[in-house]
Amino acid sequence: MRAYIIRRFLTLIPILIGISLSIFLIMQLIPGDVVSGMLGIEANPELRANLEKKLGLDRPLHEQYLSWIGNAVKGDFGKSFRTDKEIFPEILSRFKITFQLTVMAAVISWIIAIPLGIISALKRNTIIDGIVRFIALLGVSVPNFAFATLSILFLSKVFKYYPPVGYAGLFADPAKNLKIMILPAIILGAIMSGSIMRMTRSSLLEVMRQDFIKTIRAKGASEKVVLFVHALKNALIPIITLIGMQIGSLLGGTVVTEQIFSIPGLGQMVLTGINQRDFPVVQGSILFIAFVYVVINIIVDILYTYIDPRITFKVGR
Amino acid sequence: MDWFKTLIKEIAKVIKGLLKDKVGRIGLIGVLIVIVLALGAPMIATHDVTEMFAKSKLKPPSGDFLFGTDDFGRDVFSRIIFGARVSLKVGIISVGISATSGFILGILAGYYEGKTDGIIMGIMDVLFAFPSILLALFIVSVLGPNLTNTMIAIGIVSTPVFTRTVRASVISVKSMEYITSAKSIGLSSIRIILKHVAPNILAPFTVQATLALSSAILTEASLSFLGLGIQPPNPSWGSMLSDSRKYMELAPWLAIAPSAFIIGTILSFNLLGDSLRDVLDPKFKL
Amino acid sequence: MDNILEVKNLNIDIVENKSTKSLVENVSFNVKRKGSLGIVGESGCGKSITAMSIMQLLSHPLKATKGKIIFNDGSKSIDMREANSNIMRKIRGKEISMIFQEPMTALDPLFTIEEQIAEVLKFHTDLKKVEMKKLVLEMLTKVGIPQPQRIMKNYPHQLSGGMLQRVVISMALILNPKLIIADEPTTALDVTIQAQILELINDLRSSYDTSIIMITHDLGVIAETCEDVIVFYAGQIVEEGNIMDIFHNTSHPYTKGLINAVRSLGDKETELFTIPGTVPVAGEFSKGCRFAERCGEAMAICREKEPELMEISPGHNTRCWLYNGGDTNV
Amino acid sequence: MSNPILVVENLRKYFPIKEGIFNRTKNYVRAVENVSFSVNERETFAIVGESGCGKSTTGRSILRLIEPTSGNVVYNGIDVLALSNKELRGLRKEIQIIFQNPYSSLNPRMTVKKLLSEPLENNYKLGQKEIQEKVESMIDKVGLSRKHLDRYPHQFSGGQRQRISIARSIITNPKLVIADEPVSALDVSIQSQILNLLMELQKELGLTMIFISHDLNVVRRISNRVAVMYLGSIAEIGETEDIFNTPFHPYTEALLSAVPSLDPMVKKKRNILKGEIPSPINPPIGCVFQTRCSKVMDICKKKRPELIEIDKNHKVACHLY
Repeated sequence: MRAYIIRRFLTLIPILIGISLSIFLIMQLIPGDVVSGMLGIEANPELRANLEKKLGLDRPLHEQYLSWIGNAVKGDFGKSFRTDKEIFPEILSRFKITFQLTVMAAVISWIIAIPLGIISALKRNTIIDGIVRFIALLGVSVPNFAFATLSILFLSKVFKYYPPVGYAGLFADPAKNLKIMILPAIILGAIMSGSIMRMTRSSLLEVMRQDFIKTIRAKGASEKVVLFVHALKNALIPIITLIGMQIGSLLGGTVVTEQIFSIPGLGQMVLTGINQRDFPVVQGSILFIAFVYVVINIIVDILYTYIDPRITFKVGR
Repeated sequence: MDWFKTLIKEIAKVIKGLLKDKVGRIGLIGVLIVIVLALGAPMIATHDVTEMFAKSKLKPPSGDFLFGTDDFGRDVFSRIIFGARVSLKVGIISVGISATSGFILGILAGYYEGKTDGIIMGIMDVLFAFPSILLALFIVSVLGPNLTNTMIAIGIVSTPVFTRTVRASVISVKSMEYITSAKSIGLSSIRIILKHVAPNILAPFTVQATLALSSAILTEASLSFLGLGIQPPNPSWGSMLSDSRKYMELAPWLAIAPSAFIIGTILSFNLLGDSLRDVLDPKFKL
Repeated sequence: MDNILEVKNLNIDIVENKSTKSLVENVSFNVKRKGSLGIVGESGCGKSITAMSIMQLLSHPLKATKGKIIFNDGSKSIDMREANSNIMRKIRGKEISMIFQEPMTALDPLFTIEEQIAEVLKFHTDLKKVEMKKLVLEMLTKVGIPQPQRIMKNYPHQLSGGMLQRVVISMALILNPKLIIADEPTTALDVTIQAQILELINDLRSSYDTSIIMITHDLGVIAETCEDVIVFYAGQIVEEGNIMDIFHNTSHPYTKGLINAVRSLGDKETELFTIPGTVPVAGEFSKGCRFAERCGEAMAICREKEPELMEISPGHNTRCWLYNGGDTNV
Repeated sequence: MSNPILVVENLRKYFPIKEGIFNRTKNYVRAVENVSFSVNERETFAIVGESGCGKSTTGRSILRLIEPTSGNVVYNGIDVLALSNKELRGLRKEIQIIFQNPYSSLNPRMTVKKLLSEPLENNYKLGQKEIQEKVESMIDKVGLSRKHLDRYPHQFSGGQRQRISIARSIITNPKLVIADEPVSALDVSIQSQILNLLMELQKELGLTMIFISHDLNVVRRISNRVAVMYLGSIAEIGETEDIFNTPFHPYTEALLSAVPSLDPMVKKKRNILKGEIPSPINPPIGCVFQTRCSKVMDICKKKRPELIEIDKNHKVACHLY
């Protein structure tokens, strides 16, 4: 088991190298050069040279990469072109906000999805199942920005409710913070719940078909025990994978929601960075997000070993 | 011509299966509507998509402007119809990119295993390590936001899913004895892949392609919503929805029409995909 | 009553959407107290689902649509087809237990051996944890598991098929049930392991005074373990009797065919005895006798009219026109 | 002795197991360990043993469907293991294999006609007409009818599929056929049909057959000579009747006595093996059977017994002899 965990963490190294390398290489594809982007095309050559030197752009590519990644490992993501502020502390403080939003959304989605998924599986091929499946399908089909826009429209037209403006930190003003976060969290959670519902249903049905369920019934178990002690635990394995991936992608993928609700999270930082062509910010925050995403996946894998005793014997993908 | 006849027969069988299923019927009809709108856009649209009617800004739906007009006085209905064209085009071309590369990479990785597998899947793991919308955003922002780059970005982002699906199917097909049997009668690897492996992974591949179409359309809409996809004045449902937010109070129809079409289209493709899975891969039917 | 189980006119159908196909038709048999009944037949003949239906373990779309399944433990008798889930729960694992074909998939992969055996005790007794553990350990020792202390902490994937089958047997026997239904308990095992398991089942049965239903496709296993036999073909009983009747006074051409197919393996000189044709698929049975198409002795009537199960000597019944009117031409 | 068509010497197949932090190969599954035998022309040579004994791996190694780790396989004077991939493909029309599971050994997307013509198209340069003729005569030969040619495998029963599978294997006119548990997946009433077919075809076409099975009754009936395998090694090898009548190796003895008898009157005195087959990852040092043998001696735990001939053509690997 320990060997497995260590090995799982070691696989992180090549992936992180791959990630950083691909971010770095994609950055090289930017048409024109960064300096002209910053100073304008007709800038004074001397000014250009100075800036290039300052940014290290006069060095060969591999040196640029190594120094970037070397600093990144130390937590130095460089400074923003626009604000000249250190990027890493900014990422961390914004990550907290995104993290809060993600956790709230995830919890909401589980509360909706898992019970509904179970009911849907148990009442297979009934009207209830049909309704749940349709809701789940909407969850996977409705883009969150459309859902958010329509919700805001609906709430304002029908209830005269308008999402609050201006952000307040969780610890600075908890009441206001929750007021701001709750609507986006519900929207994200509702969208996430679609695929969890589908996964819960299909995974549970799959497990219920297995031979060992018959054995458990033959031992005299009540349906409750069959379902909640055995079937659900087995069904949980693919659900956890899905949840892990969802959380991972939310941590970096709430871009749209943060944009709509003006929440100053990591997603918004990336988007602002992109719109202002502030490349160190983009490069740094994307690296950070990918890192978090990969780590979450590893945590999920390790979680498995606690649920599934077979896992340490499986090798590879 | 033999394979062509078989192909037609297979397709007819699948469509028949889809039509028998309520879910499949709805999905198929939805997808057909989108295709008809996209292909017939110039005939169906009532106005030029870029024409601004200065006197009719933010007009509610009427006989002249079926879905009303936007803040520039453009006809929303026509923009929606041409938006279908954009959505479908982005969907098909980007899935074309990812399906083709995923198919080839997945077969290579699954069939040859070992080093080939390690390298291909290593790259896929790296691509997989980015939340997909973010990666698409990143690529588009670097290449510059426009139609072509949007398609390239979405194509790259959805390649790993295809590669994984294809690889997994290849590995499961490879464990079947008919592959060993093919080897034992002396077939070359290429022949085995073409004649025995590929035809037997088409079912999960087709299902994946349908679902990928829906997610490509979704990603395009998201990118356009953020202003990094299709650029104005080209109509895109995502950017129309984004623009609508400024006039939500005055002109709610601006939000409703594109939302309805985005949701309807993605829903149809998902319904079709679900039903296809039941028809093509009955063992997954629960 | 000296039967622990009486099955009367049992029908099992597969009910899907609008269509109903009959898989088991009008099956009746008894299991004697302390007796051993073998049910033999080929794949798809309905023997396994008959066993499942006794315990009400059939799942959709299979359904026992007609008949009685009467379990009599000496003091009371219950029709299990009518029994509600509470009553069934008390019977399962305590009064009647099952041994399954695939030990590899019969246990929950996420729980230890100990947890899974103790579960039976948890469902049916008020024992304390320590007592349960003691009982589990005892039982594992009884079924011949080496190092039971260690094995009980293992998960199913860590054990071999033979070991797992012993675990399943210990689970089935731990509450000393009155009837055991063993559904192909050795089919998935190697022959030397099969010999071990059959010996174990025989030993335990005699020391526990349990009745057993042994379901198998292997006539050898039947000959080893059973006193009474019923032969299934295409969802019907085609012959029943005690083991001597079946093996030495074989009446039905199908039973004869099965036995001869195996016996002729021992004779190098002649061609192997075969039953021509293929096993019919449920819902596609022909008119008349279901075996007629493959039968070497088929007559005109066999293709016209379905024969009834007829007694040809006391306790020995056969479903064949050759024996109409007690004409025992054996 | 007639001339051997196939000689296998010291065949060995180790499957690597990767484990640990760096996924290095630390251990091997010793599936086949030093197996030697020869097969004479036109005979049926059986390899019998329980699951995991290495019988299938041995069969597949001969065809190089699994690449053996070491050893020699000589077919008609050709060193099979030294062939290039291309040469090997050429040899495969002469050595063919029949698989156990008729459900997975036929490509579900090919018609019977395609399935049968594929080996011909691949190995011979024949015109469409010739192929058609050969396919038709072969389908008759295995007891199916020509109207079956346009159907797909799923439209057939298990027994019929096995007939198709056999037809596909022998249509290239092979000299040597390796039948890997060809009847294990079939119902009793169908098994004998397929066995009869195999025996007929063998006689008619003059085939040499390696018959791999766990079913002793079947092996006794169909084979001229038998090798009994246990945990990757041959325990005993000889003429079928000799082995069944006077088994020397304690394992063979136990194996034979474990087969249930069809006669309820005969309650055989059983010689039931204790314990389980050890893991092929860490086979016991010395004789591999020592852990379950009732006659185990000291030497069995130290030295692995060699196969020695103790009767005419009858060899056994046991320290008792």
